[in-house]
Amino acid sequence: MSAVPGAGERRYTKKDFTSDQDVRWCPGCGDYAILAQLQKLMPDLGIAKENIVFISGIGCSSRFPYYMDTYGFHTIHGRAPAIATGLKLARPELSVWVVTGDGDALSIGGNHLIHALRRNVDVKILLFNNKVYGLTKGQYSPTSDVGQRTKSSPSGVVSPPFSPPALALGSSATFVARAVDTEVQHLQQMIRRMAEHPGAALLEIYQNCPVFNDGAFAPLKDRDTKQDEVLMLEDGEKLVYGREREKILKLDPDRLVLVPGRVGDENGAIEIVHREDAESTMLAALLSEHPRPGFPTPIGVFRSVERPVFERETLAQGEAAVAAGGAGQLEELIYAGDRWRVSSS
Amino acid sequence: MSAVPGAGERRYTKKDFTSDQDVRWCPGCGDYAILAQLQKLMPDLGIAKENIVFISGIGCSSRFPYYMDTYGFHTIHGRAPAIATGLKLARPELSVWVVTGDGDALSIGGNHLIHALRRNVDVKILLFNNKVYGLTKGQYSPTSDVGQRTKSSPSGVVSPPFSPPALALGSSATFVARAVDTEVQHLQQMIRRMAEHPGAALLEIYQNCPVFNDGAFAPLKDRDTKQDEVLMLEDGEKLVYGREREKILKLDPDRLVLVPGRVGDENGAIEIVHREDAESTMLAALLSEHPRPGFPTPIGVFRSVERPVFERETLAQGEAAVAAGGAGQLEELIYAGDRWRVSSS
Amino acid sequence: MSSTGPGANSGKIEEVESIVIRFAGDSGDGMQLTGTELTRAVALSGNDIATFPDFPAEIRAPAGTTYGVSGFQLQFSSSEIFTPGDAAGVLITMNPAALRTNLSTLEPGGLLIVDSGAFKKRNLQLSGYEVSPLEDDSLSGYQLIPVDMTRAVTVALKGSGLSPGDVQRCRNFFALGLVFWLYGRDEKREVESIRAKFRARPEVAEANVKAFKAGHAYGETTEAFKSRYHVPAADLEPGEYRNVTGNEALATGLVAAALLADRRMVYASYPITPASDILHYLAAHQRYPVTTFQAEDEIAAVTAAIGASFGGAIGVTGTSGPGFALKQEGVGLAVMAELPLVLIDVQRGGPSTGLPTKPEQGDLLQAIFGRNSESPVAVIAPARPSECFDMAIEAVRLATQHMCPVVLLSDNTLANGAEPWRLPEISDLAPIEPGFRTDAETFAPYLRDPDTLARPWAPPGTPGFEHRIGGLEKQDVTGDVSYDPANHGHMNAMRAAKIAKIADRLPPVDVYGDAEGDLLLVGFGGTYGALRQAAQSLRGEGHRVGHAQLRYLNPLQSDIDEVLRRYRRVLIPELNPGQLRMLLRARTLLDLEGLNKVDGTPFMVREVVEAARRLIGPAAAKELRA
Amino acid sequence: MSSTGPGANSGKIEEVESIVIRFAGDSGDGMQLTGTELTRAVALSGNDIATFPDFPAEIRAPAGTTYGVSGFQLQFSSSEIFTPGDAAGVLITMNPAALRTNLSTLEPGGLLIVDSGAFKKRNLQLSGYEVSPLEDDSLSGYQLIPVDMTRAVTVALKGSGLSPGDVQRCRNFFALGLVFWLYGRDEKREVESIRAKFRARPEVAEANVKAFKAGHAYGETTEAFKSRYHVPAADLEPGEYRNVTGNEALATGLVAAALLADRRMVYASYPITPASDILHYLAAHQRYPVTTFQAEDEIAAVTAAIGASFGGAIGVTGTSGPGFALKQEGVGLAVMAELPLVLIDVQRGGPSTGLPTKPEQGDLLQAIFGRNSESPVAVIAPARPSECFDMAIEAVRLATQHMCPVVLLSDNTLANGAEPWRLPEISDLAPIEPGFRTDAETFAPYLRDPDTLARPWAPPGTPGFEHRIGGLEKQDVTGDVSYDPANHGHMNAMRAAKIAKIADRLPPVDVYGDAEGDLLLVGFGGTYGALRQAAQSLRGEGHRVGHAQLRYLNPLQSDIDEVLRRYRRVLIPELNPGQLRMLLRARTLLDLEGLNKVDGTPFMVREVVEAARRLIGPAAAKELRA
Ligand SMILES: Cc1ncc(C[n+]2csc(CCOP(=O)(O)OP(=O)(O)O)c2C)c(N)n1
Ligand SMILES: Cc1ncc(C[n+]2csc(CCOP(=O)(O)OP(=O)(O)O)c2C)c(N)n1
Ligand code: SF4
Ligand code: SF4
Ligand SMILES: [Mg+2]
Ligand SMILES: [Mg+2]
Repeated sequence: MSAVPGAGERRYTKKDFTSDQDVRWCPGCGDYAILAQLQKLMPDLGIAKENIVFISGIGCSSRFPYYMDTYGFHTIHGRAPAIATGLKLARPELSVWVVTGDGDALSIGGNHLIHALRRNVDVKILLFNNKVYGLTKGQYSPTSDVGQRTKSSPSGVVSPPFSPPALALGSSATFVARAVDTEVQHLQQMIRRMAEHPGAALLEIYQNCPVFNDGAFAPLKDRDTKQDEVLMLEDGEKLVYGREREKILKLDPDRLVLVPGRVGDENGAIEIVHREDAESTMLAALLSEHPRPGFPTPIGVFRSVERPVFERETLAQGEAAVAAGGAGQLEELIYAGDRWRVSSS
Repeated sequence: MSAVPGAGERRYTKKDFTSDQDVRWCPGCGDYAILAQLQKLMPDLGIAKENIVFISGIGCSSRFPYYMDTYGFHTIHGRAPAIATGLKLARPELSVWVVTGDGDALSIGGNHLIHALRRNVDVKILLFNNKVYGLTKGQYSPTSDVGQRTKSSPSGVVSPPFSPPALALGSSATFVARAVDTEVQHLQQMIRRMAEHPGAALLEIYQNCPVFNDGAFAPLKDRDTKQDEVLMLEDGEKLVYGREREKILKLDPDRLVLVPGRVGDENGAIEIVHREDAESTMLAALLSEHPRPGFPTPIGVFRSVERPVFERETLAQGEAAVAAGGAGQLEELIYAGDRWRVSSS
Repeated sequence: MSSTGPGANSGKIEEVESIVIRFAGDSGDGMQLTGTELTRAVALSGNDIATFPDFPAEIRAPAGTTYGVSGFQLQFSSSEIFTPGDAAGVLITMNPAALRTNLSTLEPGGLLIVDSGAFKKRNLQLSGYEVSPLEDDSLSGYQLIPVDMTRAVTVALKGSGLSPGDVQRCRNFFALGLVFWLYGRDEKREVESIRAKFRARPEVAEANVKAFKAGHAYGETTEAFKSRYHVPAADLEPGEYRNVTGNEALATGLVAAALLADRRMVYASYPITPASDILHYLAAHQRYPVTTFQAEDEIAAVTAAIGASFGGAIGVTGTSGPGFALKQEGVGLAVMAELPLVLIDVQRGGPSTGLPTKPEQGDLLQAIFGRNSESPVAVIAPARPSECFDMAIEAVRLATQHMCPVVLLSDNTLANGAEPWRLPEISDLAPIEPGFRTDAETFAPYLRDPDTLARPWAPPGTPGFEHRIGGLEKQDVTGDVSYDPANHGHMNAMRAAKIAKIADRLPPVDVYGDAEGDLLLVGFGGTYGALRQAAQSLRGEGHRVGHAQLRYLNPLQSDIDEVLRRYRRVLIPELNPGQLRMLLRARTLLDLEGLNKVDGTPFMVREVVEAARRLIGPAAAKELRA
Repeated sequence: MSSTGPGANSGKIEEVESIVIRFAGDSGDGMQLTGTELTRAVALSGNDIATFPDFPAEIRAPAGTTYGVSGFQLQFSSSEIFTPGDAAGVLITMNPAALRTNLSTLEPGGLLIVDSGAFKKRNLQLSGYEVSPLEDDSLSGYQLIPVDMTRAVTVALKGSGLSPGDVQRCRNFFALGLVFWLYGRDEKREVESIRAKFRARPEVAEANVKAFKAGHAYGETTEAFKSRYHVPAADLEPGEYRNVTGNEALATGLVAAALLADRRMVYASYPITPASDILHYLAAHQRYPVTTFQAEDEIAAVTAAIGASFGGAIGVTGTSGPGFALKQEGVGLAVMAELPLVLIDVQRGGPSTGLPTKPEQGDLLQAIFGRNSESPVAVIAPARPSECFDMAIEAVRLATQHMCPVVLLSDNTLANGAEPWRLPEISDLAPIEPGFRTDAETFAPYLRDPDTLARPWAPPGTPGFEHRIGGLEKQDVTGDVSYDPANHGHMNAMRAAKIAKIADRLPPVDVYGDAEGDLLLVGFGGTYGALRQAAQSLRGEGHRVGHAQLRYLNPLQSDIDEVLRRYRRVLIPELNPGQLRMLLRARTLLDLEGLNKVDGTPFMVREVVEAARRLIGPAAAKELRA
């Protein structure tokens, strides 16, 4: 953890992170699973409860803070990353989490998201992607698929979706990962990884909305298909997947694309190894593109690199100035510059 | 050109595109050169003048439309891509150009930019990047370099800049290119290329601001250094540069990074060929990362692929509905659904 | 207003003037659908109606909780009515939480139908009842009729193949069937309607039909009800009618305006409750010359609409409170660029995110003043759901003829409230002609029509009209950038005068009731019904009362001052702390009184009547008028 | 007010009370620097001063054009003054365009110094002169003194190694030298100042010093001037002074507030003219507990400030007109969350992008009403540049003690205008104590201080205070989400009352002049000087006149009604069409008059005096008072 004051002697349980508010999501909503994982994981992080803050925008997902017994702020639509940035500038020692939806983060809030990632503000962004607007009752979102029929796209969506990891990488994010609401072990692991990352961390969580977009991620969850549909990214490992781990993605050096194949087969392509801390975003960019037919969907950490943290760098300038010239005082502030005195005449 | 009504018999000269307004930029501003190229090129595009529209936001660069004798709209800060999107939905046949600055496009306007690119709205975006806010007298921008001292960063900028091409690629832009204000031939060629592209096209133009950020691009312009500092991207060509074209970037297949070397030398890396229409953004992503020390800055077309155009797809749905059910009439609109009649009693 | 519960002896059918009925249950219980179906049925049989859907911001809060309760109130009548009723004569609750939160809306002695099967321990706990209210005498002030709907549907749907959960989801149609029996409504037509509604899932359709029939049969066989009731068809103005909500009427009006103007409309919007349904409606009307654009945010929505207007289409954007705040910089641009722009604001409870599904009228001053510097726009407000149609057309007409932004203020009660709409004759709808035309010879971007002060609308595509506009101050006539003080003063005056001059073309203030006298009730928007009904009551008591629901809020109609002066007292009820009142006081310096409520509920007629009585005292022993 | 040009015979030094001098030249001619240097010099020698910088929105429009002209007006005086002067006694123009655009500001018979060397063909053309005005008799109404500064600097800087362009860029210091001679100012101190200013480029420093000295010497040797002038030191209140602009004073006040509150301040802002200088100032004060954040846009700026306040820091955001519009949704959140927020709005000319460098007061109603629904905030406005210091502290005090947003309305004249600031004693600055404190036992997020109605400020980090807040309506005391109507009504009332109660702690309205009588002048913000001086003049004529410049605009001070009633007539001059007037009329129902100007220029004293005279008629033959 990046220097967040610890819990010390205190040992928490899940209950310590469960607020007294009734949870108001629809029955079967994927948000429940994510909430449970957060509440479960928090005690393990060893952060004093009073130093944890959840900030959200507006959307079903953004009701999240009400249910965590930490400090919380359910703000306005799309602005959570900006609010979190201000908070971090004021209180760099806090552990600040942003909870947001695909509409909140990528539609109205797109600008704040890319700037928070670019700046590398030390906030942990949980992006609940259900590929739809839940709270406003089912319009399409910037992650909806082409052709998706919703209340606002009765003939199908025409614009292609954002890939949140791709956009994050284009904003030079330092930590980018993806998880699935129901893969709870992996989800926990991802959340832990982002907590440990010093700097901005974006975790896209595929989240089912049974009311407005049920089954959007079914192939990634279905026992029969998921082994072939999911590529579990592992640092230092080749891009192997499939029920028997018999499938592999390799790099075609001519066309510079990934090509699917079977482990061991020769097809002129190069076996490559995934490195989370790769100097370049090249592979991450490749992986973060939209899953194409015949390709598995990557889940896990796309990228994890270290870079100076915005609020620390900002505050360090002030600290350096104080170290050099002393802390500013009222007297010198006001009695500055050219002055003159008028005596009573 | 994507179906924009042509000029027909009319033959234009530069003068036809020069408005009667005095140009109000500072002496020596890079904007003059860009303006001149646009005015010069326009006659060649063969588009009827009345079908050309320049839309801008706010900034020095955004004064541009006043100087083009076409239709023009100098709007509000950051919103030009959204205004252009509305215009295109109303009038898909127009040739619509957006002129914007690094602050206008990437700071306040970041969200509209990435959405316009994602949607692939057929607008041509000229992003004048001088790495500073000109009109507000010299604050840093989201493309300013780390350490850059400006009025608002007296101790130096702490956050890393956006790479506009990288951000555009992360938004799945279909055409992404870069040019330099003073390289007028190449600049013209890039503008022509974007005009020919059917869909959203982003051209980043490095533009000198002699007042607030003079010489920001000097190494790319200086006769002595530019051959080593610039990598001119050519479709289907290897990544060769240098005074004698003796230098080359190759791909290190292990680390998946580009490495500089000398043509012909063996260093374990693979020679790769730039393809503007590559299926994957991988190489483009690599190239679009920030120039690192020892690496040349790529200039030219990073990516150019075709994809359905937003406004055409949107309007096509309406056309299909009309084709299927006939154009809607007032009568059926109003006299719809369950009705009953009250007779005079 | 005589909403009536059951009377005396079974089998009998009593004739009553009107009924106020309220359904309440979990968000998942389908109360909105039930209410809508009944509304449709009674409207189709010729009653006048007014509805008030009342639901929470959550999609489906956990079952059994009080905050998950969704309600729907309907008044139907054989005479003209204006509101969904102050209090319900009949309340149908599907669980304890619904009873707890809705009981106060039932009038004393009213008919209370409850699904007794839902009064289980967990539900009682969730809603905070220690003992079941069915088992103590806390409900003795009402005619309580417990019906075990839970069991009834289980029995009725045995063998349907539906899951127990899905079976329970049919309870609302059981309740509806019972209500249909109670009020003698056409059972067959409803069965058809259910089948049509669930066309995509025939097994669900059949289950609902069965539940509906079971409910109807229950009414036939039970002895619990002493009477059935008949509300005869209302004596509405002759014509063809359909049932509409304000949002539907508004969207229909927008499409009609595009057809009447013979121009494409671009509706650019970002979803927000309660405005989203306008987007949904328009998106589903692709055969009409309306293109919808779901923008990335409200700023993109308003600016895209401006872009469309610049292109010669009719740019329209719709939103609600907080979204309006975000659009204001864009509205300022349209003011300066003098382009047509229609902005629809469906007001909701605030401040901030506030109470997104509750009614309030807090955006009037935001509409008039909520931008930097003086940037005058026209503001209008429909008063009834069906009137949203006409005012949508009016908004487009004003915007295109005067080259200015027009804000149409709707609100949550109008948007979701339904009433019968007397359909206009197509031939009565006047075409919308663009305002000022010029030719290439005389064209100048900021040359004004001497009459309206509108500048010409010259979209790209016309040779010889090439010109540039923008947000910096413009030189008069030429539209060039100008920092000249005299010009700036002139242009500010022109922008203000252009809006002020709209008043010249407006009809006089429409006053119901007495043209002068003791009291004038003044309001705007969705409070119409309560004010109208209150005025009617007060006149019935012998007071000389007028009622003016202002459709034009900026500019105000020219005769407003004079109208206000014709009454001894003026009362301005608003669902805000007095925004219209402030404007009228500043304008007239008259001591206008306010009745203000900002609690997320609409006015009761009684509240208005009582405030009025307090203000004007008891009716003098005047001649009681017919 | 007696701004005086030259008198009779050479060599003589005339003593005058005050001088109004105006510099005008190209944006690249350094007029702002010249004006600032002279301001500093005369302030340091004890004169009272008031300045008005007047520049275009372009950075450096092409040389010689009229729209590229930049001006700077300064009044300095031996008595107390309040404005930069209605008309200049001395005008110094560096080219024909400057002459053309600024001549109207010179009083008849005034001293007109022109760089005759700049009156070349191209420049004359660019500024629309057919013949040189130096060669016809169009300037005969003034004391024209042509000086070939172009040549003079060329000669003076021969061999300096500077390019011809750079040489010409020293003309402003030549002019300054001449002015120093004319008004007998300390040459040596200025030379030091020039060297300090250009420390980084010594060759430029030396050239400027040479030009300055050459200008001074020119005055010594020429016969053109009939006299020199001396303005004795002003009889200001005793104390230590420095010269400040409003933006500087404001930024200094913010830093002081952070020190006085002993809390970190986060100033989150997006650059915009004319507010950016506050950001620049604060960014350069890194030794103080103020962190600046240049956000990606205004929305991020206001929300980051709210985030900082949530964290226990003092969240401040600064902007100007259009940026304010964008922040309004965020302000609404702060209203609902009841967090301290200071929003500084340096008003500028509008609507839309408008006239970004020109003064206007169009944002008062935007500040009070520009958000969705009722979302009350406090609004205050400094009246003088130096007062921006005190009001910045006041804003922080109100925001933190009442847990609410406070809008501080500055404007372009205050922000860039300079005046002597009598520095406060440090010991006179009261610490800022946070408002309501609770302990973990009794803590509840929306439990209110019975006195102020503020809720407790409980930032993260304190064990036992964990709680959640947000933009949905809150349950009283607990802060839980609540849709309950009674609670919503209550909370709306509380939010309103909390702001209204601020009035209890405000001082009475500060009235200058007569405490009752013929006329009260009421204004706010940067019009102070013109109103004050007008009141003084009118009193001099024998009218009984008071002047109240309101520092508190929402809530208004409690005695305002009574104060207004003490005068026969009330005139409210505003640089908008009557925003304050509307508020006061609606509140008092008094027939208050307005004087309104929206042309991007400040009030002239004369305009106010004339309007007042029209309103109250000639002074009755009353006793003339001292
Ligand atoms: C300024 C503003 N615009 C629009 C809305 C309406 N709104 C609330 S949530 C939401 C989108 C929610 O979608 P998402 O972020 O995907 O969250 P989900 O509900 O799917 O979890 C919208 C449009 C709002 N509250 N505020
Ligand atoms: C809403 C709003 N915020 C801020 C501004 C002030 N502003 C004008 S231009 C600008 C930035 C200009 O920078 P850039 O886009 O890089 O253009 P350049 O002047 O460098 O060409 C800013 C912050 C504004 N006009 N409107
Ligand atoms: S609408 Fe969808 S996302 Fe929202 S709470 Fe219900 S299931 Fe979850
Ligand atoms: S400030 Fe810079 S970008 Fe702006 S006009 Fe001047 S030189 Fe060009
Ligand atoms: Mg979503
Ligand atoms: Mg720039």
